[in-house]
Amino acid sequence: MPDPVVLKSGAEPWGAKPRRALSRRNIVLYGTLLVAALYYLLPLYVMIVTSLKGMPEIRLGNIFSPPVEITFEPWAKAWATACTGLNCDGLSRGFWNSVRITVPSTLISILVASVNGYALANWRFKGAEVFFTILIVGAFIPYQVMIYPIVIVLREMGIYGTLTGLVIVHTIFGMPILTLLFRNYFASLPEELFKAARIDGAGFWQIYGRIMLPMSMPIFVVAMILQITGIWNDFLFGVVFTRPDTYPMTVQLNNIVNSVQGVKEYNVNMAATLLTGAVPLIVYFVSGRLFVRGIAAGAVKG
Amino acid sequence: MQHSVSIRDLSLSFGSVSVLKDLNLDIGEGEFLVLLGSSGCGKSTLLNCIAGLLEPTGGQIFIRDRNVTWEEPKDRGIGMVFQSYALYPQMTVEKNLSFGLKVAGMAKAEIDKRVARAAEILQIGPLLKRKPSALSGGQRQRVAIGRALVRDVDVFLFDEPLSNLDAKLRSELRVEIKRLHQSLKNTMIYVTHDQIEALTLADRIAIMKSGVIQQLADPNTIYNMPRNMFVAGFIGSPSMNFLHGEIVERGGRPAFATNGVDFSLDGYAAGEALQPGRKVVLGVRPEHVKVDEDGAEEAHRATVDIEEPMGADNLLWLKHAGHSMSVRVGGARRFAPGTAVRLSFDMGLASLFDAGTEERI
Amino acid sequence: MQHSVSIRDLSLSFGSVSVLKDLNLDIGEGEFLVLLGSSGCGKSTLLNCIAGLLEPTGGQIFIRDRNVTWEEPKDRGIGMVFQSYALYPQMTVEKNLSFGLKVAGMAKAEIDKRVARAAEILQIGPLLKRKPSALSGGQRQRVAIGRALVRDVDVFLFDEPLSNLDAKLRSELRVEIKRLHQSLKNTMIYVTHDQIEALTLADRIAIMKSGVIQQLADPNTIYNMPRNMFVAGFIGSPSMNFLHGEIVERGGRPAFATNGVDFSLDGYAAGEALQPGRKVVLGVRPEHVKVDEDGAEEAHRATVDIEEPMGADNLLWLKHAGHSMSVRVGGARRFAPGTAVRLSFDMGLASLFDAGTEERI
Amino acid sequence: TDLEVTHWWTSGGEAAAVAELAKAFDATGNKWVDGAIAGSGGTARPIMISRITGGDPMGATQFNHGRQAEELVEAGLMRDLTDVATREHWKDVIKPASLLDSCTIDGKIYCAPVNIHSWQWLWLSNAAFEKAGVAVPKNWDEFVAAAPALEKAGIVPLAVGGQAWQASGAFDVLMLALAGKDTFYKVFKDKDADMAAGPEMAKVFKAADDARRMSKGTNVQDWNQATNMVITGKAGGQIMGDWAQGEFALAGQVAGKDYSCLPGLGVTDVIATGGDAFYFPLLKDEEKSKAQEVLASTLLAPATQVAFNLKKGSLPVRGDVDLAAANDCMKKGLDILAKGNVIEWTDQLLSADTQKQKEDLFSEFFANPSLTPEDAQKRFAEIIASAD
Amino acid sequence: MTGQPHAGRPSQLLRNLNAKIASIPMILTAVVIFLGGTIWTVVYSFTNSKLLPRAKFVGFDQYERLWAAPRWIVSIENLAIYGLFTLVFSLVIGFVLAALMDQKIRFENTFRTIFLYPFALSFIVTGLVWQWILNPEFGVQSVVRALGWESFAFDPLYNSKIVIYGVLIAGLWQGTGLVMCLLLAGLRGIDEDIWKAARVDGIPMWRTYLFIVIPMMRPVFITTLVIIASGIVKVYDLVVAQTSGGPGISSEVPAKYVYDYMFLAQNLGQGFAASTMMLVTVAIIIVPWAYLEFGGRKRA
Ligand SMILES: Nc1ncnc2c1ncn2[C@@H]1O[C@H](COP(=O)(O)OP(=O)(O)OP(=O)(O)O)[C@@H](O)[C@H]1O
Ligand SMILES: Nc1ncnc2c1ncn2[C@@H]1O[C@H](COP(=O)(O)OP(=O)(O)OP(=O)(O)O)[C@@H](O)[C@H]1O
Ligand SMILES: [Mg+2]
Ligand SMILES: [Mg+2]
Repeated sequence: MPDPVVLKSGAEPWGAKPRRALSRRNIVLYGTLLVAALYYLLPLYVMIVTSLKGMPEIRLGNIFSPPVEITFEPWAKAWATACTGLNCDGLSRGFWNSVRITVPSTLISILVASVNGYALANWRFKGAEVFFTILIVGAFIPYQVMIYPIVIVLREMGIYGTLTGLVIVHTIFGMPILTLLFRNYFASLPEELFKAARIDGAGFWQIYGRIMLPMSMPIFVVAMILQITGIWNDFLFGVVFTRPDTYPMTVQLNNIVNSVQGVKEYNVNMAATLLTGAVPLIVYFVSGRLFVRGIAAGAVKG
Repeated sequence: MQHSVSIRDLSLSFGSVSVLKDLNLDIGEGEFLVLLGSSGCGKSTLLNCIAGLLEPTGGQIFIRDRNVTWEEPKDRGIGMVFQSYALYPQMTVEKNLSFGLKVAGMAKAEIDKRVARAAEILQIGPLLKRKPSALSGGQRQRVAIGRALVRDVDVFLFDEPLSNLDAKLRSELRVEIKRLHQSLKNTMIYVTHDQIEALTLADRIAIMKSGVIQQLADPNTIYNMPRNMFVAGFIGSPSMNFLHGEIVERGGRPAFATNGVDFSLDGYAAGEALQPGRKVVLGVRPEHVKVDEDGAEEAHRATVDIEEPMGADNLLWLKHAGHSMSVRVGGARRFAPGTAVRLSFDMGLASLFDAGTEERI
Repeated sequence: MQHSVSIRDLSLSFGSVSVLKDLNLDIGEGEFLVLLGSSGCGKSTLLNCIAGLLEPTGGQIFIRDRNVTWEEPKDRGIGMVFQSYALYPQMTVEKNLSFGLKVAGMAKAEIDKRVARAAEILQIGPLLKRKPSALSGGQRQRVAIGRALVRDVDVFLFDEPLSNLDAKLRSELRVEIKRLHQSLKNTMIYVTHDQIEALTLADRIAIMKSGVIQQLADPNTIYNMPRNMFVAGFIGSPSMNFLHGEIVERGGRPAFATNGVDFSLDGYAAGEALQPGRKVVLGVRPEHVKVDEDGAEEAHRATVDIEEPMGADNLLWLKHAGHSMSVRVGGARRFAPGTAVRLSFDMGLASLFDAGTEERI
Repeated sequence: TDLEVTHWWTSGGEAAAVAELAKAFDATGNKWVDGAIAGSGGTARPIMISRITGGDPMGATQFNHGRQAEELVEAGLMRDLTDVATREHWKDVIKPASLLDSCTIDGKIYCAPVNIHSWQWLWLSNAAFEKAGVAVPKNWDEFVAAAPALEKAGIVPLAVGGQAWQASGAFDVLMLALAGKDTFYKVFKDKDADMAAGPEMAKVFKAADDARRMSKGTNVQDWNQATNMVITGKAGGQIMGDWAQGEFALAGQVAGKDYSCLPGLGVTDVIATGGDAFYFPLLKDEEKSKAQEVLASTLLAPATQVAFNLKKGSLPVRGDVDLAAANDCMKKGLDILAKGNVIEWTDQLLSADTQKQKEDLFSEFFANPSLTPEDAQKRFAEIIASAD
Repeated sequence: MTGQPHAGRPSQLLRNLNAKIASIPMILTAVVIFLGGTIWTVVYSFTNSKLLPRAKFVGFDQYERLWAAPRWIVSIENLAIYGLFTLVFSLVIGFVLAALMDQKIRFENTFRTIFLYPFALSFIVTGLVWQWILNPEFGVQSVVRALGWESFAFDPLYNSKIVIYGVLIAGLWQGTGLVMCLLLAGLRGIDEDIWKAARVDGIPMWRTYLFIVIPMMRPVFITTLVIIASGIVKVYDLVVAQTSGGPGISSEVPAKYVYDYMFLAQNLGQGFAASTMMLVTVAIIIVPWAYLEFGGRKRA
């Protein structure tokens, strides 16, 4: 029987082991994380700082020094007055074009992929896996390779250059990864639920709409984040499959950045870059937590 | 008796793995049939075939004399209850119950009536507005049963409905299911691998092994007259004790001899088949082994190896003539390990199996 | 008795939720202690504290009189077996057993010796080269036990090791663990919510509820002399029957009256405490209720509601004076639902509880 | 009528020049919808071609005239401008005639040339040489000789931007200047691989090696950034086409005072007559087709030509316009043009495929000092041998 | 009962009709776009198509030229280097970060957002920013020099020998966050008891990760690998935005070769030959794996 009395109080272990806030473990742990965080934050910092400087200051100082005199002019210019050729309305026009492209493309591509994933996971019919395999291999094909065939297909369908065409293109190229995500997710849902619904007499679409869909919010969030960022950031399809009056923001960004007038206006470029990245960035900052949860909720399970 | 469900030559394979093999089974109107078997023997597969959730590779299924082999699950007049409850998580209990009816386009008033009736029968009235996540396991399973109930079907299919519940709830719900059957008088097909459930609930039990029905009989017959060693060993906990030996003649009457010890077979009803010399296995259930503390001749003496008090009963593991043997005695009778006891069997309730075919003699 | 494990005023909270509250527990050298309680009562938490996997908020833990409150799990001289086995899935059984030793820098020869010994004790020799995925549940659990075994520790901790196994395997492994304990004579602390396991395995059982130990005693005491209604209701399957009523005086001797029916309390050892008028609860286990088919006066007549044949036993659900009551009779005695029977209790084995405090009288 | 016009003129001088075109077109009552795509023809061309072949053509599009659009024409996707050309007597006014020849396929005219671009210029920063303390060179050899002094003063002697076409173009200019017109034609027009492998060319490669050495430290991508180095005196000179002049002008610099220009690198007074042209895809819409004709004639109208080319720094395609406002360098160009010292440029002589291979070779050559002139020449000869 | 007429087996084609209808987009995409497009590409790689596809077959000419082109060889080498290092570093960095994040740290959300946000930015933006940071005149080099270390040289984008590593830095910056996320999700999926068992066994943390946890995360690693690998093969925008393939041709990649020859050089045949080579490489690696992973296996 231990005799707790004789021991000096304080020497006798009791309760939780005391931990110093600056233990070696914590120093290594948080130290590494902080260093990593610096590496990841540095470019953002540089972008923001630069976008707030005037050109003279940029030429003189180094990129890491904070702005001496904060100016929002680069932002204004990037948004409203930067020129490409004859059009001097900056990114503003592209913004709405991007919205018009991103919203339907995201919705439709997710809808199609989720139905595919559902059909693959729950209604396995003969041959489905073969098509799916082709699809997955398709994820590895560089987009550039596929431009030509797609131009031909869209031309034959008579929808080249229309928003519909672009939406279809985004749907096609979003399909492999999204279908994989949805298929894995639906496969991780209990199969008995699906069986119960069938016995209740629900058909393909009813089960999808009434049972599966409401249960799939996490994966829909993941898919949405992936598609919004992917489509918003897309340059290649945006430029090939649209016309100038519907160019998305990235094309405008490319134009601004590449239309060098004398010296590169780094501050305007950075402001334009930040403006273009703002939407996906906001989506991430707002829903990053859901993203991780969604990935954990089945996207990852092979 | 009219057959509620008939299965003819049903077979099913997944790829090259044959799970069900030419299975035949007739289930009477209002019967409570339990499918019992160890994991992976094909119970769920059979149930899914009946429900129409799996396509058989061959054979036919009749429900109320109608060939439903190719029909959709919803048209078969069946309701099904799953181990994992399979409640629609985003719907309230009420919605869960009414979903199938709504899908079928039933009138609102009729739906409400049926839901109310099911809720009353299952005593889940106060839960109707909750979501499944706010229910306990037992309540969830009740709702799942309710979902089958509202569909007003002829045949209820249960796939291990109680496996996810703890022991206490399990025995409670068992009683409720039994009561439900007594009042509804539907046909029920119930899959389990828990023999207590099987014994307590079933009108008849079908014991399966690797997709083949081994014995189909009422619980009493299954327990006391198992057709073969598999059934005998499968039913009963702890398992029946098996002693390998042969028939010998002692005083003109057949006896069972093992490791040089004889046990009289008086009381065992078998007659002709007990020719001396036949290699047999004697099966005795733990509660049919009698132990006495008063001394015995060497041959029938056993020593207590382990004692497992279980409250109401006391389980002894004996060592006897090289065998290990389990014995069930009353909870009040205690034996310290090492105690020597006298062993005898209640031959009227024992079983003899052929050592080769493992069939009952 | 030297204490193998001593717990002093242990408390633990997760944030604001207090899970263990000033818990004290002494476990003797070589004792088999079972922690029994319903889900979420803090059993695993307590075990994890002993193992050093959770840091207590307050209190101390001694293992073999050494204060290990702040020590690493590996230095505490404990081995632990988990419900989910927690085998390292990509290592062979042999690697699983030896990995910890290898990491500790033990010599190869010694490792081999220990693994061989563990394999022999647990009869997993032929499995050594397999990976866990190629093992059955029972085999996996054996390997998990082996992993604790090779570490040659003083104290074994088991966290519901058999919960993931089916009934048959469970009872087999139960016996093996018991045997292991008899041969190794280590201290074992075993968490379960299965009362059969608790009753059969334990030297002493600690029954927990919301982080507090309700009763700590040997299985027999727990079963027959439960300290309060929680323990009484928790142990025994089906549960003890509880009848609410009061003490009355009948012929100068105390009796128990419920819904106008009297039962003599002759044979119940309580003495003074049985003042007439005291509100009490009578607890009778199903096997201590006696039923006879010969007629009885109105008051003690009950009708059979449901019969649950369970092979060796037969469970009856009776209706009597507004109560439902379960009764266990021999497997051979059958009662059709509706039968009227005469009811009496074995008062020597019954329990009386105060209706207010729920403590045993 | 709205007419969408795609082009890749987005640098300062270029954009100003395009504005003149748009102004002229808008004045006809139509509307110029600007479809500028930044990042040189390399980025823009695939988009234009995709849209034309994809069935969503623009109203008009810029190409370098020459062989770039050949196949589109052959595929019947482009509009035949012969009617407009006849009506407006293009054959008579467009000088040199080779410009229109490049637009002509099977006797039909498919494009409207808008300017003459000549690549053969060496632009020099007077300030840089002053700083280095050497006289502004008069020809390539003097320039090479002055390089060490420039380097010592911390000035990059020759600015060559990172984009592949700049290295390739600079080489072509060196080749024309140092090896002469005949060799140039023999190699690029007749695809004479022996000549390409011969000693004449070895001289050129030697010079290119010098250029490579002098260009070390340029570290910019775009041509106008390289030009900017000359403008700001960070570099001594740049081999670049006449479009660079737009940048000097935009920076307010004066030819002869702030910067100097040496056509033909001061060695051979020949300039090429490559240039930009507008092509008109075949449209279904009647009205747009009409607008296309209007645009075509607008582009070649004398006033437009003057306004446009002054801004762009290139030469007009009409011999009959008055360029009184032209600056020093432009006048030098006009002189040479008047003398008839003109040559077809590689855009017209080589297929895009061969051009691209050449670009790959020279961009590697300029970036990778371990690629010897000899090896480079061997590879050059191979490209010429397989050229079409 | 046996006398009853057997209900006929319904047509196989009509079974799961809705599922089949719903899968039409997928089937069309798979067959028409991916399969059809691929076959079309392969067929035309044997022609001498220039600006427009033409069925004039020239045998293996395009392939001979492809493999004789120094730029193609450089592209392949670059892809190999970039691919290998991306795989290794993003998995290692991603895993280390995930493991650190899994230590019940404070500010987990903040750190995770920081690591993940670059993934929200396009490669164009990424390329641009890093081009600037790595620019010797403004970026890191000039800053370090300004601090007094005059001889410091760090100009990966202007040095042919290491330019691909400059691209790699940017690529990792953009992509490791996602890898971290995936692996973190995988780590969180590991049974808590495994950790406890390892602690009781006295296995140090790093060995637990190395020998127990990582092997258990195989499926997650495979998913991650697919995502990384498909990104690697397609790398294009980043290079274009950051270096345009330069200096010279030293940071060229196959996808860019394909694009340039199809559209800039107007030599579709050559571009198709290059894409066919890429497809073949991908197929050799992916098809057997994809088949095992998705084709043959029944639902577990
Ligand atoms: N989709 C499938 N593909 C391949 N084999 C399967 C499939 N479903 C079941 N099986 C196999 O069929 C056999 C029978 O499975 P079934 O689910 O019917 O067993 P069970 O008796 O219900 O077992 P349990 O008690 O574990 O539920 C098993 O061996 C199983 O591996
Ligand atoms: N990490 C944790 N954070 C917060 N609460 C916890 C945590 N772990 C356990 N708990 C809570 O502590 C209580 C006791 O949990 P514990 O796991 O000890 O129960 P248990 O008795 O082992 O139950 P079971 O039989 O289900 O294993 C539960 O109410 C649980 O919700
Ligand atoms: Mg099953
Ligand atoms: Mg627990």
